[in-house]
Amino acid sequence: MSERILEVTGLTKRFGGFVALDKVSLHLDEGERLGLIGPNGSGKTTMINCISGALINDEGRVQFKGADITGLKAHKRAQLGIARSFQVPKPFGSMTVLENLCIPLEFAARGRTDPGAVEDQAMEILKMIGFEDRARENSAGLTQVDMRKLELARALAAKPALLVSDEAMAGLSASEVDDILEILFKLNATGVAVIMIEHIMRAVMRYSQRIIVLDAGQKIAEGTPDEVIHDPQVERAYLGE
Amino acid sequence: MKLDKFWIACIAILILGFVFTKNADNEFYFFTTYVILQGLVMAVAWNILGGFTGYVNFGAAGFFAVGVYTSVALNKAFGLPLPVILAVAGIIGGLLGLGAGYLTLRLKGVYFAIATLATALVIETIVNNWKYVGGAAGTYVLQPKQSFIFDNYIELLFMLMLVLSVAAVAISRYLSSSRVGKGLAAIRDDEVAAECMGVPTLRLKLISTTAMGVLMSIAGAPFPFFVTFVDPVSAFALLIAVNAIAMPMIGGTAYWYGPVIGALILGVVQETATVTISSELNLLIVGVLLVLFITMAPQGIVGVYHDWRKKRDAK
Amino acid sequence: MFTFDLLINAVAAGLMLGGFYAAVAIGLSITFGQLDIVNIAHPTFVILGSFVAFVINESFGIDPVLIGVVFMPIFYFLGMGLYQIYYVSFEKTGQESLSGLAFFFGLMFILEVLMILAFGVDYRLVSAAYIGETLHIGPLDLPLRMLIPAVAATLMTIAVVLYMSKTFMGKAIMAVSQDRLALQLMGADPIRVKRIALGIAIATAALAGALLIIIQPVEPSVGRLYIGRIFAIVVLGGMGSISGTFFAAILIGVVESFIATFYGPSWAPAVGFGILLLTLAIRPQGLFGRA
Amino acid sequence: MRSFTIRKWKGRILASSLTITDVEAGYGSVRVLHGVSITVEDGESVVLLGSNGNGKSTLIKCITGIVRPSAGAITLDVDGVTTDLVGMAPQDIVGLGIAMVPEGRRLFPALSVEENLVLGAFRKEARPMIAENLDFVFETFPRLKERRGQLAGSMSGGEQQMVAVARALMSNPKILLVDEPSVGLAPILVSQMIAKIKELKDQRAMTVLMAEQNFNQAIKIADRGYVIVHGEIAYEGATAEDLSNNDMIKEYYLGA
Repeated sequence: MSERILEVTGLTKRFGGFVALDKVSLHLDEGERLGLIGPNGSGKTTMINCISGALINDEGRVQFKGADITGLKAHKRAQLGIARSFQVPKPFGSMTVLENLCIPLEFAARGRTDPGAVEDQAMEILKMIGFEDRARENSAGLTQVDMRKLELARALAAKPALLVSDEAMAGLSASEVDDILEILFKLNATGVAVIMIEHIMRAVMRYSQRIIVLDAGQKIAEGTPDEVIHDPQVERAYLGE
Repeated sequence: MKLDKFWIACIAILILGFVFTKNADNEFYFFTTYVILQGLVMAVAWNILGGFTGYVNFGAAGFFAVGVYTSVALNKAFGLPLPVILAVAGIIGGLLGLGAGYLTLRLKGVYFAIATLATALVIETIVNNWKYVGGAAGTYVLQPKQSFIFDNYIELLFMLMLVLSVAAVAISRYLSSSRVGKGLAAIRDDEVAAECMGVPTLRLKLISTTAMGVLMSIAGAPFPFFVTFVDPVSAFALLIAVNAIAMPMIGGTAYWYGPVIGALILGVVQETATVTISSELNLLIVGVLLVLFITMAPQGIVGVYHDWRKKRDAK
Repeated sequence: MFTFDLLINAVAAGLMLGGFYAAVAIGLSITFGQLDIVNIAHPTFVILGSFVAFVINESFGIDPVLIGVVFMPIFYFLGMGLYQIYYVSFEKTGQESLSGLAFFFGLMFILEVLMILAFGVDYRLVSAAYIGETLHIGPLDLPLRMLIPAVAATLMTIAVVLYMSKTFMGKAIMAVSQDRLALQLMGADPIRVKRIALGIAIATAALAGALLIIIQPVEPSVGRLYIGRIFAIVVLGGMGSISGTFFAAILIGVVESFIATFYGPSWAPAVGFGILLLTLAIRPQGLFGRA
Repeated sequence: MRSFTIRKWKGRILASSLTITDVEAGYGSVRVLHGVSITVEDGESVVLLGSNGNGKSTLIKCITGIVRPSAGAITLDVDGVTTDLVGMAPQDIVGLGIAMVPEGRRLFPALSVEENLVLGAFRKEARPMIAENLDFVFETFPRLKERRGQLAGSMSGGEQQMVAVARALMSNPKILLVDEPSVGLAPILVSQMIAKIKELKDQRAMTVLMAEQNFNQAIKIADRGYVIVHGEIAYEGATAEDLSNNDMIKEYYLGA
């Protein structure tokens, strides 16, 4: 029986008069793979901002591993084990790939890292995702797919219990999408729970055990990929009325 | 602790400086070096915030003057010994830096820079109206009679500024290579990503602004005894604010040794220009160099050197 | 002593001072507010305008206001050239914010020192028949050396407001920082729009400088006193709203005048900076902001 | 030089069409379009369909010069004169009579509705007709006339979309590109907006190319259309019926 790792209850977030999220609840079990989908502007990114602490929700609660983390700052949440990757990669541009990984290892994962040099651990993570040959390269000069890999490697270096992946595959070619998927599967195999936000349906459907569909700030469907696809409400959200 | 090259160099510099005071007679050398070193401390301090953290401070002269006038006031009121004055100046400068750190919560980039400029000018107005420390007219400060183990007071001030320089460089070097320094670099590269990677951004920024404030204020504290007559024009001198920015920018802001190189080169050029040509031209040189480096070589001398080495290695 | 006469004279002096401040701030309102270019050297261009007025007034005895107006086109081209340098060096490579700031900081010194080299650090004056004359209306004293700059500045503000609201280019200038791409989709070249905008901004400095030297004697570093003041006015005025800038300028002028009358002139410079700091800390969008 | 040739066409434009051949494009090293070819003939309404992130918007952006294709050709034919659009700046392409209603509307939020509209007439050819065009859009969208003095940023989403469409019309375009008009609009407004675009197209004899993920609304105005999946044309529907009767559509959208 796996434990509840994340529990979001009645979360509401407004921007001025605009309600980006309206009393949305979701939960995630340890090691689970959850897909979060919905048309543009449905509130997906706002949701993960509220989970990772980049935004603080107006109403509702966010619990992580049974503790209430609503209102906690983003770096505290990262230290507790919530990692995220960004839709538009945000590498630390003055640093090498390896140094990029040292930041979460030394800050987010501090106290949870294994003994031994931080750089060795960073190197191990790079090896795991097949990225070790880029370790000494400057991160600002990477290609797009490599930047996405770096995003994931860096999130991994935070030694998270939960990874929120924000459109890690947008704009990549089919084979590159498969590369990223493989990394995300590997990651999940180490016991990390994953919330995946993605527009590339093929990828979300393949990856997710369960899918939640948002539309206009509300949860309109939840279930297995197969259930969700055949949900008439989802069809309406995507194809229109 | 094993002594590495850096600490050996520091000790060697301090010893050399001391030997210098025992052998050189011409006070001119001490005056000149003091000015260069004062610029160096300011540049190194500026770079902790501007170079490592990415927040530009236009109000360097304000922080410097806080040290200057803390010193003037304490000396006049209690006649405290110099070390105590330095300590108090450091604390006040640090508090001001801490305040500037909280400003970063609301003000990013350009607005932060303008706010620091405004802060400096508010301090200037207050000083202009503070009669006790001489107001706009200025005040005389007497150098203490005894000069410790030195032959005269300027030698003592020179040695003090040398120690401060070494300390500032050591602090800056420590900050840049430590965990704190990595966190600061992450903030400079991308503050949002840094926060999400567990970097306590606010705390580190506060450390950065406070260290900057302490160092700048301490750099100003001996100034009244150095010039013996202080007025707002000299304490808030334009050159201090420009040099604090120009020296790191010209040397290179990404590494701890960038501002040191910039300060030494620009300092020597300036002192030479002041003596041989004129002090106005000196300002012009700083301005032109600053603009040239910003437009042509934004990474400074250190950056140019690194590029050159990379190219050479590639061949 | 607080008397009614003192009060209305303080208000009148403040209004005139504020009117003049608008002339200095309007250029920055365009550059900083509309173009996101932090031209910290703007006051130095104003001083340049003062020295142009000084030199020509001394040599030919021409009225300083007229000199200011005549030199506006020349400053306009200066501003266009400046934008071109700024664009190529910073905007194109995407490092405009901090490097650009340092660039103008350096430019400020270069200009200032060049003026020191050319004119020295002495205060310079212009001469005109009306300087020294005062208009008396009841208890009200209106020195012409204040009144004329205030009127000229107000006329210039009106002209800029009309240009901004009535012409295609003016509207494009208002729009360019809001959405550069959308402006391209309207068929306008944003680089050309910005070049013209900075040209206009620097052109206003020519007249503002001439007005300044009518009000008070000028030396090269006087400009620095205006940095905080005009940034305060522009931020307070809501970043780029020309009419907002004008009212903010009047407000600062009146407050400064009160402080100078009732507390002493040496505290007046802190008003601008103090208000600026407060605004930045409490309401960064300004008092007269449109949005 | 370009504006010189445009002036020659003014007033006697007969036909305008777009031909896009093997376009590849992306952002930085992200490749979004992998060899896309489409045509838009004079007077047609063509829709680009497909769910988010598949490249519809990127294709529209390539046409207006916002994104520069790394390969392929985009040509505009006006009255027998062919212009290669690749490499031209957006403002010059707009100058040729192509207007775009961008995704997310991209109004100038701190300008009034009327100021936004007037800016739409910035291009030289549109300026002489500004009064009649303004009358026309106010007639079409009476709501905008009521709110002409209001700041565009303070309007509701539906009203903002009206301003965006009206603003594009102010440039007197021959070809209207519409990028995701449904984003952020309530379903009822989406349907109204799309009907309006259809109406406008007929009134002003424009050529329309629209990228829209809302399939069921988009095909209402389509003469024909394309489904883009993962940067490639997955399906080309020669008629609207062709598209709506295709049982693969759901698969294209949801990847089932």
